[in-house]
Amino acid sequence: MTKESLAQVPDLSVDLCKITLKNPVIAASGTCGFGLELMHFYHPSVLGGFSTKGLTLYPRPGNHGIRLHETRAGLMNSIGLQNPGTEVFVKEILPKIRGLTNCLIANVGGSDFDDYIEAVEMVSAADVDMIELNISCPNVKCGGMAFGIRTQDAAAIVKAVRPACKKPLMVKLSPNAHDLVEVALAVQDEGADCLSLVNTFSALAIDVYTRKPVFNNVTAGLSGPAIKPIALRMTRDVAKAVQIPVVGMGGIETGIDAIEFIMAGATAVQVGTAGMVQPDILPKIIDEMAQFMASQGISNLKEIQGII
Amino acid sequence: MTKESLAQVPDLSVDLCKITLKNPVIAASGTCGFGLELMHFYHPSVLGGFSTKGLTLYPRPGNHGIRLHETRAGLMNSIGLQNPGTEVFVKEILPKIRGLTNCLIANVGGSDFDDYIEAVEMVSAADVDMIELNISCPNVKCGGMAFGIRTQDAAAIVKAVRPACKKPLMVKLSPNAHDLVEVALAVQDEGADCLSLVNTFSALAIDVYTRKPVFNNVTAGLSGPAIKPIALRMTRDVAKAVQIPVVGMGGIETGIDAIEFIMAGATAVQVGTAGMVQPDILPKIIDEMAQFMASQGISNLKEIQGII
Amino acid sequence: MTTDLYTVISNKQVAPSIFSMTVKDHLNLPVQPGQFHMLKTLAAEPLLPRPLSINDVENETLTFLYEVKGDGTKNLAALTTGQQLRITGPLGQGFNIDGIVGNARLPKVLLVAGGIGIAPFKYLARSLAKKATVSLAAGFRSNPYAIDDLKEFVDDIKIATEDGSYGVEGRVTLVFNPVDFDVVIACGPTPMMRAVKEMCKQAKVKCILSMEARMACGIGACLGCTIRTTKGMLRVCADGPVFDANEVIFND
Amino acid sequence: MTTDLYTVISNKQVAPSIFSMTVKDHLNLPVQPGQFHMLKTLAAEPLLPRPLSINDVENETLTFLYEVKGDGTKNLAALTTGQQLRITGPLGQGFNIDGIVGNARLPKVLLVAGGIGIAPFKYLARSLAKKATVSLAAGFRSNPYAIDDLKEFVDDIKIATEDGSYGVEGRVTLVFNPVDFDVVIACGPTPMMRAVKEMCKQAKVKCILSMEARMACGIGACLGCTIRTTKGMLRVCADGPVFDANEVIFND
Ligand SMILES: Cc1cc2nc3c(=O)[nH]c(=O)nc-3n(C[C@H](O)[C@H](O)[C@H](O)COP(=O)(O)OP(=O)(O)OC[C@H]3O[C@@H](n4cnc5c(N)ncnc54)[C@H](O)[C@@H]3O)c2cc1C
Ligand SMILES: Cc1cc2nc3c(=O)[nH]c(=O)nc-3n(C[C@H](O)[C@H](O)[C@H](O)COP(=O)(O)OP(=O)(O)OC[C@H]3O[C@@H](n4cnc5c(N)ncnc54)[C@H](O)[C@@H]3O)c2cc1C
Ligand SMILES: Cc1cc2nc3c(=O)[nH]c(=O)nc-3n(C[C@H](O)[C@H](O)[C@H](O)COP(=O)(O)O)c2cc1C
Ligand SMILES: Cc1cc2nc3c(=O)[nH]c(=O)nc-3n(C[C@H](O)[C@H](O)[C@H](O)COP(=O)(O)O)c2cc1C
Ligand code: FES
Ligand code: FES
Repeated sequence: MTKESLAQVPDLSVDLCKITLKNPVIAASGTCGFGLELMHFYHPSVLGGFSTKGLTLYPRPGNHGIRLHETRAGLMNSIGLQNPGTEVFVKEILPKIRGLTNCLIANVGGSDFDDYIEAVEMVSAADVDMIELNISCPNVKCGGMAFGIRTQDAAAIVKAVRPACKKPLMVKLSPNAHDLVEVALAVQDEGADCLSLVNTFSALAIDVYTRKPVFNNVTAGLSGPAIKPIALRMTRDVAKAVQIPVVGMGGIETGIDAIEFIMAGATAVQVGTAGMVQPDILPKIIDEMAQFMASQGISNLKEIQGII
Repeated sequence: MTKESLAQVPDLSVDLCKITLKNPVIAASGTCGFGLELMHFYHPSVLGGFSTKGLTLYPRPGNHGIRLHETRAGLMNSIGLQNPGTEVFVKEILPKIRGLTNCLIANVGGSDFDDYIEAVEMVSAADVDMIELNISCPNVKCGGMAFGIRTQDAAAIVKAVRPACKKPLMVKLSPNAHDLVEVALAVQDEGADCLSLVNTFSALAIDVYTRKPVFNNVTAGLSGPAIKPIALRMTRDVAKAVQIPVVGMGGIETGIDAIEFIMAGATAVQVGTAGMVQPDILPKIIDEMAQFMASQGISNLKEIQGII
Repeated sequence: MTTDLYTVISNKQVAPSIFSMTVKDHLNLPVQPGQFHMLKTLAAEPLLPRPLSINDVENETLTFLYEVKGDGTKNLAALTTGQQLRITGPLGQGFNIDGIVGNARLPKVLLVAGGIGIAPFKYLARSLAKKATVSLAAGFRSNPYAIDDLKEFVDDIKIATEDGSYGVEGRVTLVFNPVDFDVVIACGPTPMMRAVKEMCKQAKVKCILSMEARMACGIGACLGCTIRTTKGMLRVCADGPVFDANEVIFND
Repeated sequence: MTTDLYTVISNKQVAPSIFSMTVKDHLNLPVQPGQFHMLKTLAAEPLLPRPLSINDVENETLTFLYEVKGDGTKNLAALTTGQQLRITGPLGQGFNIDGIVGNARLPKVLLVAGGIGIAPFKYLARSLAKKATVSLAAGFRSNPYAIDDLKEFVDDIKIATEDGSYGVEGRVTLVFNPVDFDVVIACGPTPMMRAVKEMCKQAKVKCILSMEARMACGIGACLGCTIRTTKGMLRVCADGPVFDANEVIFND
């Protein structure tokens, strides 16, 4: 490659809370395990980073009954934060996955203040790059999304967790929040370093033949292409309102979708459901973003970030 | 048909604010004009009823630029309440369509209290069967959805309009409400006779090549199958909370979808987008509901209404 | 106007990304030139049907000429003989043949096509034949298509290509002068329509445009396909797609 | 394990709503009997790929035997020779042939199939042939299918149909006694699996089950396909689909 053409290779790197991601595409929590399964298809280091399955202080078996249900262009899930707990994560899993990425995001959930604080303390003291505080999981009975609905609850949990968090703190917002922008501002004020959104939408599916909800928990979380237009609107609403970086997600399937989120103000994006539909889609999304940038003469994503 | 088999024909009729609908399928506002276009495909009297395009006191030209945009399993629209105004409706349109249905619902929108009151007064004094108060249109600058977001605003507009409304008052809720159940309860307290939900979700689409939003208004309203799981969840949330009847909608395409809304607590349903995808779908939905009921030994929808 | 499943008789590529699909017209409804149908394959996505003009009506068949642009037309192009699709129509206000011909004996009519805008002109030319002297001015980006189809019904053909590969190099507006005609009828991309309207206005020649807009219902119910006109926001699907150029306001 | 586009060699109906599809195995990855692949046509809907067991592997082809149930399998059934689809695999833990055969000389293995549960048994029987004496007990609602395929590899076949149209009338559990075998391997609907597990437990015969669950990722990443086991919630896609019956807890 000549110097000239090298100069024209678009720069996909972005800075997120002082970490330089080689590109803005992060595998979303809960859809890529702990990163190891990705290795069958590509090395996770080609990604901007990945976010682990939601961790809780104590191991959780997750929910019983049906956990997945397909809808038009969407996926409903009710996994219920099945995970081995933070201790097993730190001692047994982290050493195996530490080398896979330079932006290893530990997604942490909880059901009460003490659990959240202790879990964040333990995980953030370990060799992870960032904590993603999940205050938006609609699939656990006590806690999770409960904290993400009302502004004062969201503020309180972030305030409680912040001193315990030794790494940059990303707070994952719920699209089910009463006033999403207000939550975002409050969470920013309590010391979040960046925000991610959206988690799944609270949704319902009914089996009309058994006359019962499909899921034992009645409701479950909706993700996938169906929600993209709403998630994109929410990403813009929040990015316009806050001063900290925003990581957008919800239904991203293509490089063009990802560019839309960047134009709506996101610094980076996460991809969940689409990576399960086609396991090598994330590297393809990165390629498509690069192609789009090259074709449109965009050398750095900053040129278009928040342009809408 | 013998007496026995007649007796087994499922009864699809439902009572909505003392009006008996021959079946619970209503054509949704804004997607069936004033009912006349339906006549090319079936006579509107086969439906439970239909709701007119949103009417405002003064004629409105609607929005400029692109008004429609397709998303995965969804449709975004930004019509902007183009309509001839309540006076033309009452004098010129109503006489032509009065005979088409025994449940003619006039959908009324507005941008301030006085407009709303005057429009409701004029239309409800005419020969319509019900008023559907649209406090949830995301596509008009001042008003519309603004009233449907915060509980106190929703309560205030219903309180103001109630005395002016001479017919049963159906209030159409916004899925963008901060606290939907709270809005529903407040609206019930202010005298709504029934509720309909959901209107469209505020959503965003970006044309990455022009680096502009697809719609002049930036955001637009998302409808169609994509939103069904969320709309169904919201319908259940509201139906569980209120004492008045609920008319559910959002993405209904089949008789089974409609049955899901009934099981979630709706008394009747509205169908919008699907009727535009296939203009004779509403009668098919009614047939499918009847078939389902027959196959499951359900003789009256009351047996399954709110069973979830 | 009806909605039903139709069976594909043939569906073949006639030029790069241009297809011609003929379906069995089992209902045999009367169709005016300039009317259109909404077409949707049985696939769930894309959600909405796609509007296509009537290219020709003959022997209990309907023919559509279409360019593959996105997923909707891609799905149409994948249909094979014997497969079914949903068609709703005929829709809209087509060309008013009597109005075009008027009282004149053999008035001179020019059809101006931009690219796939040529689609409605075969059936229109067939309908005008013997009632008018019909000329065609057609512009293409590169290789022309669907021209041979029209030869039978058209007295004179002028072609422009943007890359000069055929006919005159440049825009279609280079190859005609409105003053030579009694009526000019145009169908094509917006910039072309705007230019043709302007030329005809200057020349004081009657001009008729077949307009496009994104559609949902296609039957006039949703107000999604409106354009600005001197009579207010009118629906392309129900008030059009054919409009008097004087009515259409382009500065949107 | 990889994900790629594969080309259909043949796709034909072999019984009412049962299809057999063979694709070119251009990657030629090693596949164990009992493993499965995730298949998705190029259509946008349904969103998720569908898991299908390996029915057979031969001459650089992969064969799937499947029942059309909903939209996913309907789309698969519509594929024609030469068309492409996305296949991810091979996935999961298949049958451990060495473990099944053990140290015994020609151990007696029974395969119990319920309906389309017969799919993985052709490749399994082929792999067991000469290492074990293989019997098949297959239950169907009505007409049996895919039996002839297996004759070459199986020493004894017993069939039950619920409507009595063929073989013994009733459930497949009527046509075998676990004590006659060293190992029983079952694949079919949950009630059958539960019954087979119970029979084997009473008879103190080793029992292996190939389980089903709804899947999203198919690779062990989403925890969507778990079942209850004595070792906790395990993933059918990655920890299974083959499980020791003693591990599986059915009372869900
Ligand atoms: C009355 C009428 C008659 C038509 N007749 C024909 C015909 O005979 N032959 C033919 O090939 N085409 C015709 N068209 C255009 C045709 O409907 C569109 O090309 C088609 O809908 C594109 O669908 P798609 O899914 O392939 O592409 P999409 O993916 O929907 O769109 C491809 C690109 O075109 C844009 N686009 C889509 N629809 C429209 C629209 N209606 N107006 C402007 N831009 C749009 C999209 O934004 C996108 O950039 C007609 C349109 C109308 C309104
Ligand atoms: C490891 C594994 C191997 C399989 N191998 C084969 C095979 O070789 N041949 C074959 O025909 N089938 C096989 N199946 C089953 C097959 O995956 C499903 O029949 C298929 O996914 C149905 O998809 P659909 O879109 O046609 O139906 P859908 O519309 O998705 O479903 C039809 C009905 O089946 C139910 N359903 C869907 N998926 C499942 C599931 N995984 N478990 C239980 N109920 C479900 C739905 O709720 C619905 O009632 C296998 C499944 C697994 C998990
Ligand atoms: C199966 C599944 C499991 C998920 N688990 C988690 C989780 O543990 N923690 C979390 O914060 N989000 C979780 N999510 C939400 C995703 O990270 C993401 O926010 C959501 O799916 C929207 O993005 P998408 O449309 O690209 O999937 C999960 C989503 C799915 C589909
Ligand atoms: C093109 C279009 C126009 C609409 N106009 C109105 C309107 O004027 N008033 C109103 O209350 N709702 C309006 N709606 C919302 C629908 O009535 C309905 O609430 C929504 O589309 C969800 O239902 P669906 O998914 O079945 O379409 C409109 C929807 C569409 C798609
Ligand atoms: S497309 Fe609905 S009014 Fe024209
Ligand atoms: S399907 Fe995702 S873990 Fe099994």
